[in-house]
Formats: sequence, C-alpha cells, structure tokens
Amino acid sequence: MSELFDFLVTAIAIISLCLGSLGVVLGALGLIRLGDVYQRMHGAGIVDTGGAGLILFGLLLLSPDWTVAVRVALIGMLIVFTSPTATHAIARAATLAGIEPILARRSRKKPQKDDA
Amino acid sequence: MEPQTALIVTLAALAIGVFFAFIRATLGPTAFDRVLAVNTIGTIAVLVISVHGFWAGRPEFLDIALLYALINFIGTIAVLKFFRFGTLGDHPPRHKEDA
Amino acid sequence: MQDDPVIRVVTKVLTPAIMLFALYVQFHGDYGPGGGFQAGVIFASAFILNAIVFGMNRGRHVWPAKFNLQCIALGVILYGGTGIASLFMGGNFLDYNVLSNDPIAGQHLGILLIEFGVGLTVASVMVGLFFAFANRTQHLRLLDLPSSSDDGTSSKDKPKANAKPKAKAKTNTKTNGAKAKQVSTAK
Amino acid sequence: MEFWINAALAIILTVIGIMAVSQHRLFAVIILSGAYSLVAATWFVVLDAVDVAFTEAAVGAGVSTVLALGTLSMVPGKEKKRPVEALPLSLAIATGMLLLLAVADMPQFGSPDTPVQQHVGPHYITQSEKEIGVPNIVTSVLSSYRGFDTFGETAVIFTAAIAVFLILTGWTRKKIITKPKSKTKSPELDV
Repeated sequence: MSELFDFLVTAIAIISLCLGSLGVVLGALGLIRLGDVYQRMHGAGIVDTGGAGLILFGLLLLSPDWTVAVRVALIGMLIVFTSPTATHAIARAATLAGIEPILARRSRKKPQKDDA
Repeated sequence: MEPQTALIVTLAALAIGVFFAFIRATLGPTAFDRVLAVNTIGTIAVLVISVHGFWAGRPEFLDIALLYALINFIGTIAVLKFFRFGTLGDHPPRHKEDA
Repeated sequence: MQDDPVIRVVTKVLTPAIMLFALYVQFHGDYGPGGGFQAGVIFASAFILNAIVFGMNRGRHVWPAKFNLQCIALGVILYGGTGIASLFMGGNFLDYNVLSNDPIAGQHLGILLIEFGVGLTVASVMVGLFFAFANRTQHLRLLDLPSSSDDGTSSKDKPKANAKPKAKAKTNTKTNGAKAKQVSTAK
Repeated sequence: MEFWINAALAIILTVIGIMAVSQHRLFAVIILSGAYSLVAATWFVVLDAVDVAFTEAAVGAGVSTVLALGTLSMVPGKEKKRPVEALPLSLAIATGMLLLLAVADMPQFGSPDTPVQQHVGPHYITQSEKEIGVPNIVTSVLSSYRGFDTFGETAVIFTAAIAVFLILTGWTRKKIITKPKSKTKSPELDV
C-alpha cells in the first residue's frame, strides 16, 4: 500500500515539475512578446505564480525529510509575498514616471498625443 | 521518468527562461522593462538554486535560495526608489544631472 | 516610496521574518551553511529595507546613531571578552574548552558567543554605513556645505527621460513633461 | 556535465565583467556588479562551496548594490572620460603576464597531494568531530581552530567602519553649524 502511495507522490511531483517548467518558459516568452510594460507584467506574473508555485510544489513532494520540506514551503511563501509586491512597485513607478498603458485599440480611438 | 530526469528537464526549462528574460533585459525600451526582466531573472535564479540543490542531493542550498529571494526583493525596491527619487535618502540629490 | 500602502504593509510583514531568518542563519551555523558574518548582513538588510521604505528619519529612529556605534564596539568586546573569560578560567586566550565543565560543551558555548559577537559587529557596521551614505545629502544640508559640484541650476531645463539609453519611445514625450514637473517640485 | 556548467558560468562571468568595465553609466555598472555577484554565487553553489556562496549572495548581490546606490545620488551619473596613459596600462599588462606565469605551475585544481592539503588539513578534518563536536567543519575551523584570526578580522571590520564614519560624518571638519537649522537638537553625531 505504501509503495503505491510513494509511486503516486513521485508521479504527482514529476507532473507538477514539468507543468511548472512549462509555466516558466511560457511566462518568459510572454515577457518578450507582449507589447507594453504593463502587459509584460502578466508574463512575469505567470513565471512567479505558475512556474515557481508548481516547481516548488513538486520539490515539496520530492523532499526527503520535513526540515527540507519546511524550507521549500518558506521559499514558496516568500515568493508569494515578494514577487507581486515587486511587480506592483514597478507598475506604480512606471505610471508615476508617466508611461501610458496601450489601451484597447478596437473599442475607441487611441487618445491623440496632443490632448493626452 | 524518475525524479532525476524531471529535475534536469526543469533545469533546462529554467535556462531557457533566463535566456528569454535576458533578451528582454537588453532590448527593453524603458528602464522599467529592465527592472522587470532583472526581477524575473532573480526569481528564476532562486528556482535554479533550489532545483540544483535537489538534483545534487544537497538540501543546504535551500537557505541560499531563500536568501536570494529576499535580496532580489530588496534590490528591486532600492532600484525603484532610486528611479523615482534619484536618491535612497529623503532629500533630493545635490547633483542634478540625470539622477 | 513612503506613500505606497502596499509596499508599506508588505515591509511591515517581512521585516520580522527577515530578522528571524537572520537569527536562524546565525545559530544554524554549527550544522549548516551560515554563521556570524552572513547573519549580520541579513540582519542589516532588514533595517536597510525598513529605512528605504519608511524613510531615513524613521529608519534612524529605529536604531539611533549613538546606539549603532556602541553596538559595533559591543560586538568586538563580546568576542574579546570570551577570550579573556577563557583566560580567567585557566585556559589560554580564546581556548573554549575551559568555558564550561566538559570541553565539547565549552566549545559549543564559545563558538556561539563569538559568532554572536561577529554578527552584531557586522550588522551594525552595515547599517551604519548605509545611513552614512544615504544620509549624506541631509548631512551636507545641515552643515550648509556646497556639495562637490553644486550646478543644480544649469541642468534644470533639460531633464532626461530616464537613466537608461535615450530610446525615445512615442510614449516618452509625456514622460519628459511629467519628469520636468517632478524635478521642479522635488527641488 | 559538471565541466560544461563550469565553462558556461565562467564565460558568463567574463562577459559580465567586460560589459561592466566598458560601461560608463554608473547606474548600469552597479547593476552589472550585482549580476556579477549573482553568477559568482551560483558558481560557488555548483562548486559545492556553500558558505562562500552564502556570503557572496548576501554581500555581493545584496548589500553592496544597495550601498552603491545610496552613494550614487552624490556623484554625477556618468564616469568622467580619462585618456588611457601608456605607463599604467603597460604595468597592468606586465603584472597580468607575471600572474599568468605563476598560475602555470600551480598544482592541479583540488588535487589532494599538495603541501597545503597535507600540512594541517587532515588533522582538522579527522579531529574536528572529537575535539569540538561541531558538525560543520567550516564553522569549527573558522571560529575555534582559527579563532584568533577571526578575532583579527572582526577588529579589521571595526576599524574600517570607524574610519568611514570619521571621514563621512565630519568629526574631523571644524564645526560649521552656528545656529541649529531644524528645531530638533542639531545632530552633532549624524551617522
């Protein structure tokens, strides 16, 4: 019974590791292809939550004893705390520096430069 | 598909992630793209150290990963404060060039 | 940075966690990586983060200048004191075997004390250095000294968009306006 | 596999170093030095030197970047252009050549039969558990076998800090504050 349990745990860990690495690659790709600072933050967000979250969850399942698991959980908690705050700080600094987000083109005319 | 190969696959994916983020860091038109890219490189560095620790069977590396996640946050906040106020202190900088 | 509520709240939550991590690194030095020096730097980074986010005066209020200098000396005194204590107990300088009844316990106690001394010194040095550097502008203002090249007036009319290369993206025309306003108000 | 990781990190390290040297905007130089410390810390992790990686990450990437940023507001943003004089350049290249010559006959990296490994090292490694009982040999050597030396290092950090404060906070300058500007007590010791 416990042998099956171990197999299941490693299987889930491997799946979450692969999904996490996929998340990191997609997030980093989003960082490149998206058009504006504010859109690229979505890419950075995917790397932080999707990529880091799943990879650390996989490591959590693979960790041999509880001391290692506690450290992995601490890293995950710290990333959950700091990364969104850093991205928020960047967004705030960008808006205060006056960088305009590219709004939806289709719904209304882009605001002319002179009346911006 | 044992854990070791999954860890190596993750390391490879993280390397690709660092490469993409590095491209954005060099290309980024505004300075905030660069700060965002460097922040993402920091997070991926944390993941690289953790996964390498697990792959090499040495769990002490997790302390370094935890420390680096911390340093990454403090560095980003310091850079952003420097961008906005030109100085880390309270008063505007004496030297006005392109602070 | 002080006016941004999100960063203030997260810093308030994070600072105790950073200090706890620093103490963990300090006393974990016997079994894993870490020790006095690294713990001191992490402890100092908690104060530096606090000073950056909440402003220099609040930061200086948390760890006053006088106490900061005393802590630098205190760390070295703690280290030397342990050595002198082992002298009094019959061993030679900095020989921890005599510090308590059996040698191994003496060694543990001795290493714990001097690592704490090193951590205290390094933490207060780093915090002192940060305040000495970042507070320079305020200090010069009080001493009313012209800083090295006080040509504030000449560069007022051509503020740069940002420190990075001069790629003039189309959104940056607005940045110049905003930057100019910001520079003048900050003066 | 290990060799390729080391080679890749070495190349990245040199590239960042060259970029940092050729850069003239001081802000970019500070960020590049932070990146340099990150890559060096990662390399120490790969080389299994855990304590050194810890210190490098904490000091190199963390505190020194913030301290340098703290000073950047006092200096102009760009490094002044200085012509490259012939004499210092040739001296630097000569010393570089000498060092490369010396590196040639150093023992192979990490080979056990060098005099350094034979002299005191084995005693520490074998006796450390019995004599000091601290599992982490690095800490036991650093603070117990070599305690007096670490005491010297702490004293060095102490004197360096006092020197910086003496210079920066103007204890040496004659007092210029005639009437206190702000209502609060004029901080005669504004560290």
